[in-house]
Amino acid sequence: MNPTPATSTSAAFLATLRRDFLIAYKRKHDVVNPFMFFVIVVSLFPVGISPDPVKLAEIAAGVIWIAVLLASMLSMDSLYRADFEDGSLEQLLLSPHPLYFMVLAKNISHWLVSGLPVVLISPILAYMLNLPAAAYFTLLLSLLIGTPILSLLGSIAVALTVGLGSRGLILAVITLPMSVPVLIFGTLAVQASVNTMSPAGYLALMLAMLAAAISLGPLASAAALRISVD
Amino acid sequence: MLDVIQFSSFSEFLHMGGYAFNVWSVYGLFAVFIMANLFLPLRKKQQILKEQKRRLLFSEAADDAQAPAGDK
Amino acid sequence: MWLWFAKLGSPKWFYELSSKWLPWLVGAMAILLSVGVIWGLLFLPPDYQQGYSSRILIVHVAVAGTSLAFFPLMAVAGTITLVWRMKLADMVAKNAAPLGAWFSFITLATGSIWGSVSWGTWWEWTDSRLVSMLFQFFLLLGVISLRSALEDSDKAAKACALLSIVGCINVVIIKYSVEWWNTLHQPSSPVSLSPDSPNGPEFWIATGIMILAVYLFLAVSLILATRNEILVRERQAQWVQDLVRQE
Amino acid sequence: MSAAAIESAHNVPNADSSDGEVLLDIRDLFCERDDRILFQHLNFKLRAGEVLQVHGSNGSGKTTLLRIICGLNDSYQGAIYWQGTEVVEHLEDFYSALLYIGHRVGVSKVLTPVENLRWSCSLQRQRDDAAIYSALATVDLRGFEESQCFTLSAGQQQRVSLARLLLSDARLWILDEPFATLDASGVEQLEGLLSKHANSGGAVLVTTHHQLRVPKLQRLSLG
Repeated sequence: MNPTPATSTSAAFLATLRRDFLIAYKRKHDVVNPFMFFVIVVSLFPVGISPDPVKLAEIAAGVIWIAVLLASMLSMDSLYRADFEDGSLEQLLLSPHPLYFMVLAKNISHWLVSGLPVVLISPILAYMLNLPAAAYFTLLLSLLIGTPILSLLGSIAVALTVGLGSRGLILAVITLPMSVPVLIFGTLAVQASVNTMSPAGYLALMLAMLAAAISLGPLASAAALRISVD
Repeated sequence: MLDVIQFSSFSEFLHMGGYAFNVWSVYGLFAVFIMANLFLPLRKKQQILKEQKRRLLFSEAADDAQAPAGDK
Repeated sequence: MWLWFAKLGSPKWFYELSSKWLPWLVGAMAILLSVGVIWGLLFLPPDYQQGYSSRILIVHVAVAGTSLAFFPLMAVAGTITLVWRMKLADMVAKNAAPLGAWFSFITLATGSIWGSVSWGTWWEWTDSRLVSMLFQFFLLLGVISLRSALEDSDKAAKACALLSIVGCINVVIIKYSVEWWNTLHQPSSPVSLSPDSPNGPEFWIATGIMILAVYLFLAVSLILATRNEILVRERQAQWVQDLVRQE
Repeated sequence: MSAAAIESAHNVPNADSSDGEVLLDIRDLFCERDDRILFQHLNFKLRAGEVLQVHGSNGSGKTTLLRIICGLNDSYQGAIYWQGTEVVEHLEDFYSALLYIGHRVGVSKVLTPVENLRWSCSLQRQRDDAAIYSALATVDLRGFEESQCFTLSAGQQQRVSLARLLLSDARLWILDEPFATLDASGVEQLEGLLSKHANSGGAVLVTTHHQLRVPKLQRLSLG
């Protein structure tokens, strides 16, 4: 009965990724609800503020970014909850592989199913809000870089609160202030494009933040999960 | 400069060169802030000690009541 | 070194040491505070631009400067909690969060009272310092609400420790990004919006004394709150019971 | 209470069955929760071929002990050794050899038994689908392989987790109340699994109120 070598970490990483896709596929409402939330919130702004295209164009970037922020925060709730309740999270913590990669796999699959659709639909909503066409590409790019940062940050907060019964508001209080830098650079990049300036500097800064978030975020989430599953 | 009081009368002092409301509200807020954060912990300490003393007295009384019964 | 560290971690040792130190700290704080306040209110010459409203700044700058110490303090305490599992560090961190929220709130309040004179408005989004202080305030509220939501005190200690470390990194990033954001949204008017357009050496000496006084106040009130926490958490310990009997 | 814990620690017969290799060695474990000492000076050894049943009343810290050994709970003092080296220093080796089933059995309700087992195998040792299907057949879940787990009963979900025992080659099994939701045939089957695992050189740490019928059973009582 020699302990045979465990599966490679990359195999475990891929298996976790595949498992989370499968769960997302079977629990479609977890994926669809944040997406619908995003679309609905954005379409409330013209009604609440003004249908005037000039005014809308001015606030378009900010409105889309804030709606993305809220949708991302709401979708995070499903990241660890079911796994915590059925004990799969314990199994993940007890796997012989570095927890960093397991958490990263969960974050990636979660972003792909809940963050990416929001990013992809954003140009249509940008059109509805009369954002100047020159800024579409930058908007898409800034969301593409920014939403994974939001997911990685949110993951820490969700991991810290996973054992709590009701945590919708506490999650907001923890995550929203932390998202401020992403919001600032995301909207600045889009505004720069609107004003026909180069957004490259802001996007580069966001890429730097993404690099930091990818390397540190899962570590913090892993530590938080070890604290919460006690 | 340092040894010169800037005001010739008390009412001028209160007036603060026209910024009375702002200056006095800031210093008032500051005073309340400091007093509150010094006296509230002290009051809480008294409450904690009072509560724990009560607990101790009652648990000791209970021990004393039980002790003779246990000896018999 | 390690013996000293282990000793420092003992609540009893801290309680006894702080009993000895407190009178000195309180005395120094009282002297510095009175010097600062009396100087500020009576002797400080009016600023040529701002008049006597510059006296607000002595208090505002001192409280604001001290508020910045809270996240680093909590992050250090959090690291000690997570790595060495020292109970005392968590007792300090637990009380630092609400105190920090108070400091941030007073900074915002005094800042906006000063702003009502200097800017003609109570709130100004173009002042990056106040805006990042607002977000620091929110982050501290997050730590406080996480602490109150978690019932298990051991789990709450570790979770808040981690959140404080993440929050400390975040506060720095927020500070710089808000500053950046601000330089791009600066209005065209050339009025200086910086709250410390200086007014000569007396102003800075008075401010320095005040900063020292407020730091001492932070130490005193944190020590007082931590001592209460020790009395509650160590109530089963013999020395606490002896102390309670003596009272 | 503390005295009882010391005494019970000596109850574990370590000297008489010294033939097996010492797999798990617990030294001077201390755990306190909410100002209450759950256990202190707890020492025991678990050798290859042994099944150790932990008993104690509710709240005596059985689950806590198991979770401490697994590394899920770190509020303890003392040392845990796996095959002679301290667990915290070689966590990866220990986790390669550990299979834990807790109160929450680790079976996702939206996935099917096969999908669940594929994932849990991928974390430790890859098994092909044939092995997974045959393991599910062994635990009497034939026909349920492709149904989502929320359509299964609690006992059947427990059986899915038992199939992990069949598929894993972990040397140490730590099982927290594995008999709770099983029916008579399930209990018998699990007892068979435990005996077989012990006979082939493995070790089992189990909490249950059930009277275990396995050879070389050791007992440890808490509280």
